[in-house]
Amino acid sequence: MLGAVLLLAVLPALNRLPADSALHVSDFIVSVSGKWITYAILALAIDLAWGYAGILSLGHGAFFALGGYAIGMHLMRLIGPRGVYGHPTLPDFMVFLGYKELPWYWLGFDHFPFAILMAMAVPGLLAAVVGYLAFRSRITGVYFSIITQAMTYALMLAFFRNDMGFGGNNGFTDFKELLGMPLNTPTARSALFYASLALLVLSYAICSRITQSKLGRVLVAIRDAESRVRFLGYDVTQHKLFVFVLSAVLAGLAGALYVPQVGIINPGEFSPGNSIEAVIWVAVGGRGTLVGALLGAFSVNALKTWLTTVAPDLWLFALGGLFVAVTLFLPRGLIGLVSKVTK
Amino acid sequence: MSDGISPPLGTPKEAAPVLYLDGVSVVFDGFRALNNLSLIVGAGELRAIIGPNGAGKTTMMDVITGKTRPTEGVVRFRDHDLTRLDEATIANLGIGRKFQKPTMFDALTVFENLELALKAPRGPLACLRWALSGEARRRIEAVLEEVGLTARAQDRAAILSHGQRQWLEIGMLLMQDPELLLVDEPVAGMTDQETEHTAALLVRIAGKRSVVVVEHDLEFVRALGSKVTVLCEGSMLSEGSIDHVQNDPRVIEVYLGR
Amino acid sequence: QGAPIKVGVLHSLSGTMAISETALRDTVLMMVEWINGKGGLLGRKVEAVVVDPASNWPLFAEKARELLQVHKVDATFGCWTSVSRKSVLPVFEELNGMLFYPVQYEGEEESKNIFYTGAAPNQQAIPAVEYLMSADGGDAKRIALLGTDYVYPRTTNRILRGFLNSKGIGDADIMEEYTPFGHSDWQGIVARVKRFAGEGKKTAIVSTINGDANVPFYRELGNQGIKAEDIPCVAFSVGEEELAGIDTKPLVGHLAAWNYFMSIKGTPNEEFLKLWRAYIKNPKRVTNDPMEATYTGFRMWTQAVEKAKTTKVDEVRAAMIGQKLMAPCGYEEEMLPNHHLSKPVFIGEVQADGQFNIVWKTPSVVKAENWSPFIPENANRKK
Amino acid sequence: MLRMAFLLLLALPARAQEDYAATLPGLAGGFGEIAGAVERLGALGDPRALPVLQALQDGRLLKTADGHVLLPQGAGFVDAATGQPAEAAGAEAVRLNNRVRQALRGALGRLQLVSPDAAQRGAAAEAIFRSRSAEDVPPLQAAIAREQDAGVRAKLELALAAAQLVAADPAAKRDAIARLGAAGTVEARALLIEARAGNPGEAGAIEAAIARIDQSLAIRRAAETLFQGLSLGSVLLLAALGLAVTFGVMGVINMAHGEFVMLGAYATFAVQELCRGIPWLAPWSLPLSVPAAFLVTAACGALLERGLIRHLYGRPLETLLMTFGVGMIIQQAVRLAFGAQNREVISPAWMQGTITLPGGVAVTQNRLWIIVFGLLVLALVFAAIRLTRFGLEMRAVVQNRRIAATMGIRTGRVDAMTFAFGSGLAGMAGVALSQIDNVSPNLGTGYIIDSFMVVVFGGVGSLAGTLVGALTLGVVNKMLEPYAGAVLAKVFVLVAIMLFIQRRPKGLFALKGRAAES
Amino acid sequence: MLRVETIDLSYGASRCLRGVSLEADPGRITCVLGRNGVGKSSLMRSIAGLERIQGGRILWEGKDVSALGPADRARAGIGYVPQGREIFPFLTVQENLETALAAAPRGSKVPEEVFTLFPILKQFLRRRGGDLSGGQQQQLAIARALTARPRLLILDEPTEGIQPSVIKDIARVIRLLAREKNFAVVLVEQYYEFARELADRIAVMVRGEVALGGPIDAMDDEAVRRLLTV
Ligand SMILES: Nc1ncnc2c1ncn2[C@@H]1O[C@H](COP(=O)(O)OP(=O)(O)OP(=O)(O)O)[C@@H](O)[C@H]1O
Ligand SMILES: Nc1ncnc2c1ncn2[C@@H]1O[C@H](COP(=O)(O)OP(=O)(O)OP(=O)(O)O)[C@@H](O)[C@H]1O
Ligand SMILES: NC(N)=O
Ligand SMILES: [Mg+2]
Ligand SMILES: [Mg+2]
Repeated sequence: MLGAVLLLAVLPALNRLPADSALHVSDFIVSVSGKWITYAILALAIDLAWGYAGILSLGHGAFFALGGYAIGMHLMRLIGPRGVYGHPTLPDFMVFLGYKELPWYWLGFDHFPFAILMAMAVPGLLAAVVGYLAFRSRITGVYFSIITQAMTYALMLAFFRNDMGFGGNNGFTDFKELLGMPLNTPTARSALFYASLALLVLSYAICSRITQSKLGRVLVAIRDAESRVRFLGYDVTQHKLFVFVLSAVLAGLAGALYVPQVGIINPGEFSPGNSIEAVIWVAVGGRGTLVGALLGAFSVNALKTWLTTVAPDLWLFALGGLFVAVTLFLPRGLIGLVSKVTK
Repeated sequence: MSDGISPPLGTPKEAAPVLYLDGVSVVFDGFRALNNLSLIVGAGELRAIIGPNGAGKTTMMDVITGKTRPTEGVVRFRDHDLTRLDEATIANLGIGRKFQKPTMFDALTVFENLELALKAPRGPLACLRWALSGEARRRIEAVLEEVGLTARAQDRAAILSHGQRQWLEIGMLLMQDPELLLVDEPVAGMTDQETEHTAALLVRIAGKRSVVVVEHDLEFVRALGSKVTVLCEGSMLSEGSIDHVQNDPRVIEVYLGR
Repeated sequence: QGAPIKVGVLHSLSGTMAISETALRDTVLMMVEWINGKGGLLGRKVEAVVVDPASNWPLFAEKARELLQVHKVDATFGCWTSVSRKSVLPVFEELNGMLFYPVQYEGEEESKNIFYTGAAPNQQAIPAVEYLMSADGGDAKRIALLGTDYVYPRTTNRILRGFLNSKGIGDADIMEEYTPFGHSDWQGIVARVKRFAGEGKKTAIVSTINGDANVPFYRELGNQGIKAEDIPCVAFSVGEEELAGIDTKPLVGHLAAWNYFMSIKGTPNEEFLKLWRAYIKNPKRVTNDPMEATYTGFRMWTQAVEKAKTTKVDEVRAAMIGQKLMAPCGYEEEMLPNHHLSKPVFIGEVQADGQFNIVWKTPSVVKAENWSPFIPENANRKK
Repeated sequence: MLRMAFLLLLALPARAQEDYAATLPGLAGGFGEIAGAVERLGALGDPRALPVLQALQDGRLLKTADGHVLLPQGAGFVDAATGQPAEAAGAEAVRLNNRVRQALRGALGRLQLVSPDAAQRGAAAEAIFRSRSAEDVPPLQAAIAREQDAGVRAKLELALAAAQLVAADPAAKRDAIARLGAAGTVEARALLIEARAGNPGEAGAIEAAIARIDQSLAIRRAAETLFQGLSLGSVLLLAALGLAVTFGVMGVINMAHGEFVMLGAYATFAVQELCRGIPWLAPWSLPLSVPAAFLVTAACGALLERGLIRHLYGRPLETLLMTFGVGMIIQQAVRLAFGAQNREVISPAWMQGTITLPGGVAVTQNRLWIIVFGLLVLALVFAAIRLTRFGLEMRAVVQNRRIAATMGIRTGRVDAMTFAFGSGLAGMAGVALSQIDNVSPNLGTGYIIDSFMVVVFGGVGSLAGTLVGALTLGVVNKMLEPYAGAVLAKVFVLVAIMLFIQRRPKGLFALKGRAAES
Repeated sequence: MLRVETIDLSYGASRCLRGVSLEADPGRITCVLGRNGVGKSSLMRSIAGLERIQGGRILWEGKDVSALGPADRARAGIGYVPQGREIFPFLTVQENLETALAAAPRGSKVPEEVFTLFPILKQFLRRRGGDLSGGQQQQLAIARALTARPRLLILDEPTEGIQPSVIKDIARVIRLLAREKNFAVVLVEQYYEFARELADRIAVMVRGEVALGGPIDAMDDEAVRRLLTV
């Protein structure tokens, strides 16, 4: 883990090397690996809930997206009068859709701290409500998975609606700056890269602290025999809610770092397929081990980036085949393979 | 005799009841699993419950631990109305249970199973901060010794044999250190020697705690030396010493056989 | 012989948009083959770099970056939906790339790094509605605006509402309804349109329904017996390619407005069709408007490269403006300084064989107005 | 036909004959002229006009560069004006647009009022209803007088009312208003609204008639909404039934389920293409597709189960992920094999159009059949699971695979057959969906979430739950749609399900009792 | 007859059965005894075909069945009552019993004598197996195995959780099946008294091996008891 972090940490530096140097890393790699790091945080969040507590959320992409929307709203507000219509407060899409004033829920997003707070609070709150209702009624297993899938699907449909005031299908794009940095510069990109890396390390620390504590063992116990845990006197709802909300907050933060790096946030991020894919990263890497989640997120995404270019017609076969092969032959994921090989 | 610590034979009438069931009925789709059942267990009492298969013994434990809500009747533990509380709250009041079918956490080791059962603050943050003290470790090791699983402490519970699982269940119950122990068929699948061991263990505990044991093994029940309640078709059929119930013709008819 | 000139192909080959976009990938590849057959460009071979952004908008941005930074393409042909274009736009601007966007869209945009070879609203939507309101088009007095819920239909319909209002059709005579992408159950909406039409004025439907949702929509129109002579429906996103998946017999007489139809007569189109048939080798495959726009864009780009004698983006961009081409639609199109084309507009009627019968056309090309006068906010737009 | 027309001609005054000839060149002009000519030809009452107009409607009427109009006759053409054979070389078809079509309908209607064919007379009545004018009153009255067929007669009466509404006679007009009001159709309502402006004197009567129509329309609309809901529900039911088996019974979360539905639709397409060349078979292609799609997808399902899924029993969430990968592969394979474009599946005549139920409730035939089909498939599944030995073994194997084997049950075969059965059901759903949706590689993606919602909402493992769940979701969705719009309606329904599940965590028809808790 | 010849079984690295041999003849009752975790159930599962043995072989009626799966062994006449009941929780009592008819000819019915033995089952035919009490489930598990009319009956602690009168009935039936119907019976028991009363032969297992075995009459009670205690 440490090695991997170090390797990632020097990426932007390697990028500064002359292009013909053997160690040179292209701009492109730097910019996509920043994005992969945010994916890795999402994977970590999913693994905490699924791998340990057995809460398989098929809607974690929603928390990621909500975090992204929060920061996206901030970025939109920062555009200010630089939009094509020159409106001092309204983003362009609102102008040409005929909005006269900013909807109330856009207020405050011109402040960065508020936006970051919302990037955590909104996913956290949603997770708290959905989780509380579900856990309290003892909705478990696939029922919970499908409920969360419905949640993200409903959000997707809702955000697609132009009338929601979130830019509909297009979402937000064409951001200009963040914290005074113009976004389309290498400096901004490495800053975001390091911010993501820092969050990754922090999330990893939090997750491993949890999984190694007795709380981690309670979660595993809940995963295996939820009702038995209750008879031992543990309030299962509380424990599940704790990890689920934490996991959602991490996902939200990951989303907040993702959006300025990819330059767009739109309802497609809520699509159930995205959430499933994120779960697959975890499964491919190795569910129930934190390193596995990271490994999965990086390897699947790197493979996808590579294959969609070298085999644009066939990459779905390769990726689909990988999912099949890993679940079939590597029940403990790539990490299982790694530990087998090193043994 | 009435200091509430040493276990008396039979219920000391003067001791405040720990567990109080009155007129409890449980109906499943029209079938009365419990039928107007009343039962009082005093502090420090050891009580054996026997009765035909399907008499409602396990259902009674379900009612006490909050797993099943009674259709009617009163269920009290000290001053608490158990019919309104959930399982975790009831457990935290000090009621521990060993299940008829052993259930534990397969992915955890035997040691960790016991650690989870150990009486300690149960909230998520408390669990996060929890560190295994020397004292706690010693208690776990003592229980491991007691249930004969010391050698298996680091094995995952999943690979235990049926009898070993029974013992682990008992161990977890001991770790909880409850006021009231509900023990459902503890010696099923144990050898004769283990059965004796278990009986002695329960008798020892009963001094400080109240214990309700369900069993079909009458040798074991005899070894407990406690008052015996016979359930049948959801209500009490007979009550008294083991010799008394064993000679009760109704008990012979429905339960013991000729 | 220098190093090959690279062109990026940024069209979804999987996911929901593959239905429409794969044909455009084929068109670009056909044009690459064509130019190489003519000895290449500036004496160099042209090479296509095909990537699959998989109908995933952030992936579009990533792939655009990859094309520009890793493959160093000189020009890119790609995108279909507006959101995919919006997603790559900052990347093209940051890295100073050049994108040819071949699909009709809502306007309200202008980037120095993008050439828009599809129609702006005034080159498709407005003429179509004018036609519906003419005697030939059936004298429509009530209009149902049905669309997929996203920015292109929303904006187009906003423009149309402004236009209709300016022609004396009040809001009471306009119905507007949106459905999600891939909507498949049109029973209720078609029934509501029927009811809307039952108010005693000649009614027409203007459809900005996109992609997959069209097949079930037209089936429902047919099954609920909405005949073109009673309630004609004019579509802006239904072309030959879409009709290939529909049994068109019940739909004869319904309309589409485009800047190109496969059934157009004349040498330029014949050449285009010949090229396509030779390339695709499947007699059933049709051509459509975005394909023609791709073709036109590609040809104009080669002309501009030849004029600039380099593939450098800045020089080619300068050379692009004013490029003229006799396009397959049979008119000479010109790249305007606003990076849009001048184009003719045609109205075609669906025929039983899945082709369009042209019933109306503009007398000459129309210049693109990407900033619509019917959007009042455009008045105080920064120039 | 043409000869008869010429015989009738003898009875006509000469001026009309000249008019006929003078009007014809108009058909060679622009759309406006054509429409004018058509209207005149219809009004002339010249029987020679009928074949001309029919040829025009069928797109077989030709025009020459010098303005002659040629009519197909036998293998060749005749000049429509003279009846003399003419050379068709260089002539092109007279084209139509909607304006011409509209004129044609009216004109043909007037001419066909005397047709011996009842269906044609009925169509004529409807045509006149739509393009009515005051001149239509006398011929309609004559037609009603000689009409024998009650159905056609009713249509003629309605057309007459429509014509009288625009005629001058105030008494007839009042009568017409009342009759239109009684007709209770949207079309009648439109006529009345149109007439309202021009007849201030009749405003009261017109309002009353409209109110009457509105009342019956409201009832009909409610019935139609219910039908739409049931129809949507039956689509959901079909899509979910396969899942009710693979997920509900076997506990396998098959994310490739949608792809099996899609394969079923492609099987329908393939059967259609195979039957295309064989004329007597072609009309049967859709019914034939049902077993074909079932077999194809069942075989794929068996293959998937034996090859992959069986290694993952007891790990339901892994199956979810694995089948997601399989779904990606199937989808892309179909895309490469058949192309990314939609495939055209033609509906047989009995699946097209609307039928009107008693009370004027109009329902589309394809939807009606799909409801019937959905219920049939449900009955099939019920019988298979509850009434057969196979069903028992299937359920036993799922609950305890190892112990089922020690009972002598060949668990491998049962697993494969169960999964094949579920997949086959998905294929059958694909046949139905090919009739209302795109046949494209993405077809299945749109249904997978809804189907899972149906199964979960109804209660996993309960067929009754699946049925009630599907129909409830369908009807509620359609009831909300007019108020909330299609998107919000769906969002509301999803949220409602999520809240509902709180109350009944295991669905509408949950398994209860001890067995369900452990 | 059943001959288990020096079979080995390991779970991963840990060996569970080491060269275990066992015989069971028609008309005879063989009883396997041993402390918790010595491998009794593993041996039974191996005979029923639920574990893949790594060494030795299992002969049934003269044929080597080691390579057959559990279903084929069931069809060859081996009936199995697993430890811990393992009834089908969501099937009704009736359906639970019918699963055992998998190899029987079409239209076969659950034999009536099953209900004479366990009258409670007749009463609860339509109740789901999972809703029964523990002892009722155990009765159901035995009844289910009998429904298949096996020639070899393996019972893994069948009296666990059953009321005394029914235990007596079960003992009677086991004896009856062996003596009159000529079943071969293999019985795992913890309860030595019960075993003594029924068994013709016994085998006492210690740590994956048969430490002591032979006809019951030849057994030294004390020696057996010693092996059953620590
Ligand atoms: N959910 C349920 N639905 C229907 N009947 C039930 C349900 N739960 C329990 N029963 C019935 O209630 C009765 C009492 O069961 P219970 O498990 O309490 O018996 P028990 O006394 O513990 O028997 P045993 O000694 O066999 O364990 C049984 O007949 C059982 O079948
Ligand atoms: N799946 C498994 N993986 C690893 N070890 C196992 C597994 N199953 C059983 N064991 C171990 O094998 C040994 C024998 O188990 P088995 O269940 O056969 O014992 P048993 O003699 O039947 O005991 P009991 O009387 O408790 O039922 C035990 O030590 C157990 O822990
Ligand atoms: N630009 C479009 N048609 O989305
Ligand atoms: Mg019990
Ligand atoms: Mg055992």
